[in-house]
Amino acid sequence: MIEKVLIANRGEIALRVIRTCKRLGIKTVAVYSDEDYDSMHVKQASEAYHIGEAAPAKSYLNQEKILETILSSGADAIHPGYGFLSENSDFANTCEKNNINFIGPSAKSMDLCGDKMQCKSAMLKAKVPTVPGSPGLVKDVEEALKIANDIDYPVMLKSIYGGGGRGIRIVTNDKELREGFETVTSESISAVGKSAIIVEKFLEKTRHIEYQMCRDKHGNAVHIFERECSIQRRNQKLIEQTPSPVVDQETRDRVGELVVKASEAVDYTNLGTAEFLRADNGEFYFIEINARLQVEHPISEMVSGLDFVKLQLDIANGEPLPFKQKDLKMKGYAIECRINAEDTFLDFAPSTGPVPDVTIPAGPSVRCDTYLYPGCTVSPFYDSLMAKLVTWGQTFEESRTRMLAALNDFYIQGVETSIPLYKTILNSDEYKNGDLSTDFLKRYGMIDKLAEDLKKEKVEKSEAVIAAAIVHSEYFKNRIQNDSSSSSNWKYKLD
Amino acid sequence: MIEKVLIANRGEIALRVIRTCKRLGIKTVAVYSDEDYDSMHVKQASEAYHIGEAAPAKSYLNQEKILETILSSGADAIHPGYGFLSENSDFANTCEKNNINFIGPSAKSMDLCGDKMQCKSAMLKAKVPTVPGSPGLVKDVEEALKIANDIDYPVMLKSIYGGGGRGIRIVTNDKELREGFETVTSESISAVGKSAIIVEKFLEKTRHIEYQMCRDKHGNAVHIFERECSIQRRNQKLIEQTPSPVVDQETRDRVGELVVKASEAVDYTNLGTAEFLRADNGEFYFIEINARLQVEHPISEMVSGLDFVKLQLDIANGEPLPFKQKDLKMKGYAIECRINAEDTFLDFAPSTGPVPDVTIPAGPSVRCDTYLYPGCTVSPFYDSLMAKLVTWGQTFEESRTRMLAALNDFYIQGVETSIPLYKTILNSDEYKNGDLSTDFLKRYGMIDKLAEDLKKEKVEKSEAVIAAAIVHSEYFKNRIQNDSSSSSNWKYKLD
Amino acid sequence: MDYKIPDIKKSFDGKIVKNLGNNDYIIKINDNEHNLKIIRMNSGGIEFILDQKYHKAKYLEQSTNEMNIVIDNVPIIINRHSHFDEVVYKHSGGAGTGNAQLSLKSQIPGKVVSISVAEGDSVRKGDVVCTLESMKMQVSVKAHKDGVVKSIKIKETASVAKGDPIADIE
Amino acid sequence: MDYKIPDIKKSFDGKIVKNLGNNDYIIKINDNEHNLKIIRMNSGGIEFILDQKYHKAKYLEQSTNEMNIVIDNVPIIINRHSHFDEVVYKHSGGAGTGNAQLSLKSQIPGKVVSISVAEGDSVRKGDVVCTLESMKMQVSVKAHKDGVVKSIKIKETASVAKGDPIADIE
Repeated sequence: MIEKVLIANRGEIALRVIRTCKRLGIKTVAVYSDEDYDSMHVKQASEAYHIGEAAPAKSYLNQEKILETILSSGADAIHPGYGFLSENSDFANTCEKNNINFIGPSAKSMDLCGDKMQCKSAMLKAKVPTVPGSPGLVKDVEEALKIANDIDYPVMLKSIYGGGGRGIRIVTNDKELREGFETVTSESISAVGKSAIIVEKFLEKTRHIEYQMCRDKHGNAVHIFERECSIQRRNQKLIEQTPSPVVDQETRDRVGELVVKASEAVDYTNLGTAEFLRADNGEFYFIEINARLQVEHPISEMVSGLDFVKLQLDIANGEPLPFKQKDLKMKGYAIECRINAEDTFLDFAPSTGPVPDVTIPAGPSVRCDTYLYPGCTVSPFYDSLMAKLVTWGQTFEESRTRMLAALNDFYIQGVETSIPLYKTILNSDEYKNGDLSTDFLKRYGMIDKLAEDLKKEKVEKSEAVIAAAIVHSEYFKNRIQNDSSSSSNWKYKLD
Repeated sequence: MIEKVLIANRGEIALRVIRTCKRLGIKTVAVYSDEDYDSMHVKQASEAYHIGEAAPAKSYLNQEKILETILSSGADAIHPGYGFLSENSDFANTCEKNNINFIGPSAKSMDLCGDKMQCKSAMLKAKVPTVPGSPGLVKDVEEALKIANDIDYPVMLKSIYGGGGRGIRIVTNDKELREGFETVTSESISAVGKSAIIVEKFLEKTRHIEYQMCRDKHGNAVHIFERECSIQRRNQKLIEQTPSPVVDQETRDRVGELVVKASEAVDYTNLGTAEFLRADNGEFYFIEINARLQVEHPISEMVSGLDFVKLQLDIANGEPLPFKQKDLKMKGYAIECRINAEDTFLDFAPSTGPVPDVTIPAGPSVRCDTYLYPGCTVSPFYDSLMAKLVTWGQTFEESRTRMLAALNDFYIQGVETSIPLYKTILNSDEYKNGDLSTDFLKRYGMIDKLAEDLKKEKVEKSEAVIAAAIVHSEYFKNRIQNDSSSSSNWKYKLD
Repeated sequence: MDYKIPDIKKSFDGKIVKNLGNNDYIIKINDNEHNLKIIRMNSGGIEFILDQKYHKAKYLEQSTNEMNIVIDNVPIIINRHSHFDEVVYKHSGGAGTGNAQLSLKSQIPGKVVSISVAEGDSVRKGDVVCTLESMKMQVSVKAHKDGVVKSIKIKETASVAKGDPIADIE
Repeated sequence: MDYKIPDIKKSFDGKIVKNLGNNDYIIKINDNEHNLKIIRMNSGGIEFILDQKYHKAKYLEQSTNEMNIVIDNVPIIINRHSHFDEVVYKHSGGAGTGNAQLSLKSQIPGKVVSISVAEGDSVRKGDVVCTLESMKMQVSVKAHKDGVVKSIKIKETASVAKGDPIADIE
């Protein structure tokens, strides 16, 4: 039985883990870098150990130091959170060797999930559909042509050494493919000195829909429904919701069965996520497994009523799942907004610095997981996620309006945030109608809409803000012009 | 359709109503007394009107002024909250006459619920069991004897003009009854000049269990499960929970059917509460109807997933209930602690004054409805309820441990609170085992246990607090003794 | 006083018209009068009810010409034409004639942000002697006459009260 | 320094043993040494890590002998034997001999809570001249010699810096 967990992470996810442990009477060990001595996870844990400098490589990624801290603190388990060491199979392996309960899949399973090619072929073997295309690298243009004609154009040629848009070409016929093959090869060689091409069906207006996987050490597996995470920027999720507006019960069950197969195919244990692309025609294609607790897990907690961290601990303790698939019922609707420290108008550039004041939203069916407190600092060393704001409703409309009210209540002074963008999105007809896709922001010009909304807001608030300015100015004028006796008109003393 | 609601109340219940209205796009009108210009409900409402002096009679109970404000603000409906005018049938009547939608039962139904004798006979007619005893006043000792032998001893003799323990006697046989009848009569006469006696079965170790009633204007009625509110002081509820540990599904359905009958018997519309005493042998006896939204409504919201204020608005708008009894499923467990400003060790005497600092608990499945904010004041003019702290869990244990964690996080500076008592109660075996009764505090010596717990807590914290004291003292000594240059040992500047 | 909000074309002429007592005021913005009740105020912000509607504003950094205000969680920058420097200058005696007083005194309480002169410096009437921060605004204090700075009575980061001497100028 | 917590029998002898720099200290409570790292501190409270465990304390009203501290949300009253008044007295020159200085100066920065003498009053060495509040503690400032209060240099509610004159006593 796990009695003391070291949390090899920081920020809101460390707090999330601490909260459940606290409730269960399990001791928690926080670790912190030079940058984090004043962070919330240090304050909330049963114990806190300093592990190094601000740069992640010198602290949160420092495997030896973390292992040393596990051993010296007497922790019997480690929770990796997400990011940092969470999907590092070397580290998982080290923990296994040292008899430390790593709360997550086995190192072996993690390895398999991490190797995209190997994982894909495991899925094909298990008859879990992946994006149509070459099973691996294509050896020449003729093979590429054959595959393209098998899966139908348009297809995407992609050098696995490319990245950032380089070494990728979408082609719509044989002629374009022949040309494209050469271009991609030469682009990739000129950029990184080598080329290895795969062919994949090009899908338009896709949705990102993922499933919560859950499998115990005895091989009992369930899925805990889907999450739609189509609203993204630069391939990073911004807003997630469950249920997906395009997943009905039949689809949920059907794809859910594939998810169970997928978890078996890689011998996955504990909680994980199977990510799918959903084409506009309704087909689901497996993309990859995230071998850890996901940022957006709270929306699944809300509709399932489960505490996922408790579930992780129970599975890590070797307990069999306390439910079967049929026992799991989805209840209501949940939305999560990732509150990032970033400037929407500067191409989502990170915005960091001190936060002198913050107001955290609350209320029925509102949950805000955050490390923010008045006087804290958003560090440039770590990722920009400051808070996960989650709301639940009996209907989608209820969860949406609750989220809007909560976003309005959320105030973070000192850094730019994604809050205004989310208000614009949640108020848009496209969002209300569930017309989602991974290019949602561009497709519907959300950033321009945001600019308009901000202008409208200024106009709405103009009288009030002028009133505030008048009082400030008049009081100040009064302070200069009059002697102290006549300034007693002003009840309030200003320093 | 209701578009603008005046909330004739203050404190957390006004905020509760505002929150749902905001989400639904319904405008809200707050009213406030001299004491409340700085209160949270003023800040959160769309509009706020001053209505008079601090004393309730001069403001929140001032019917003319409130009516005038409804009319001048253009509100089309009024929500009375609880307390104040919420069960005043004159005021409900005035609203009806002025075509203002009073969110609650009709004045006529409210009248009937308010008259305990009339209400009891309506229940008897509808075959809803009430506490066995005389149907009304007994005319002489012979009638009392007959009834006592019908319902079995022990019985309670009660003068309806008594109160505060006077004019009440518990008797266990005919002889005692004859003597008691005389004593009660003379006590009552000597105290208030008249006597009128009723006979009731004396029930020991009773539980207070109530049901949420819900009936629309078309006569569709359901119950939304029970709440157990047995933990009380001076007949006022402190901790409520649902489900009750002694109500199984069969009992829930059976008593629930009686509740539907009860709501029909008094032609009740909107949400209300039917209160029962549950005898130790499992029998339920109707006591009274609370013709309003109840303080403890959030626990029922949590297990039903419903928003009761929205439901109230929909019913007031004349909409038929969107569900039938069979659609309502109870999910999980919820507990509410009423966070009062009171000193447990001074017989729960109110504790009022400024609150310079407050920390509101939050987290998954934690809800805190409160008017507190740092810098607010707990007024001596109004009731002592500062916050309703509510937690949900998939199991009772989950809701209990979440509540304990939330109570630990709750900090209110400046006034005494009931928080420490609740920690003691929730940690007790008696509470964990569901061994509840209206005399719970006395029966299990909870106040003595609290005193012990506080002492233990002090011992646990002693090293930490001494450390804090040392730093304070040493810094101060340093400040006196050394010149400014050597005090640079101290990085932190103290004013 | 005139105010401008960037992105909004019209400008706002605003002033307090009447003090009704009990923290109630009538203010005028352009042609419309409004009731304003101050609930709470300090240099960091204000809470008020404007025509039956509560608002909360935070005053972030302010200069004499630009105000940075967060109103109901919405950040807005306002430009204003205040002439505060001149008013301070006038009241410190600078605008008067034949004023022979030795001490340049502070007309406002505030914190010394910077000192622009050293003892022994020659200054001309109107030269900036120091900058004070008060109510999150920075205001220049200017010499009230020509002369030599005989002594400086303030220190950077120190607080000065209204009427406190800033420097002796002979 | 000695500390007592009502309801707890044993008393606590506590002191800072060593300053390790970087806000790390070793303190000793009775016979045990502890590591203490100060995260944040001001007159209202302190956040610190004591032997790997974070704590947050608020300093509420303090007098020289009684401290009212909320530690991790738990309010605790502590009695201490501090002798701060005497230390202040000594450092203001009161305990010295033949000190002929005119000014009674403040040995601590603080806010003037009350003034116990008027100009023209005769005072004896050791008489309380005023009470200052500093770090939420009230400390008496006592006359450093016999004499007549010639002038009082402070006002109630005003702040004084360390070394500021409080009164001239001749």
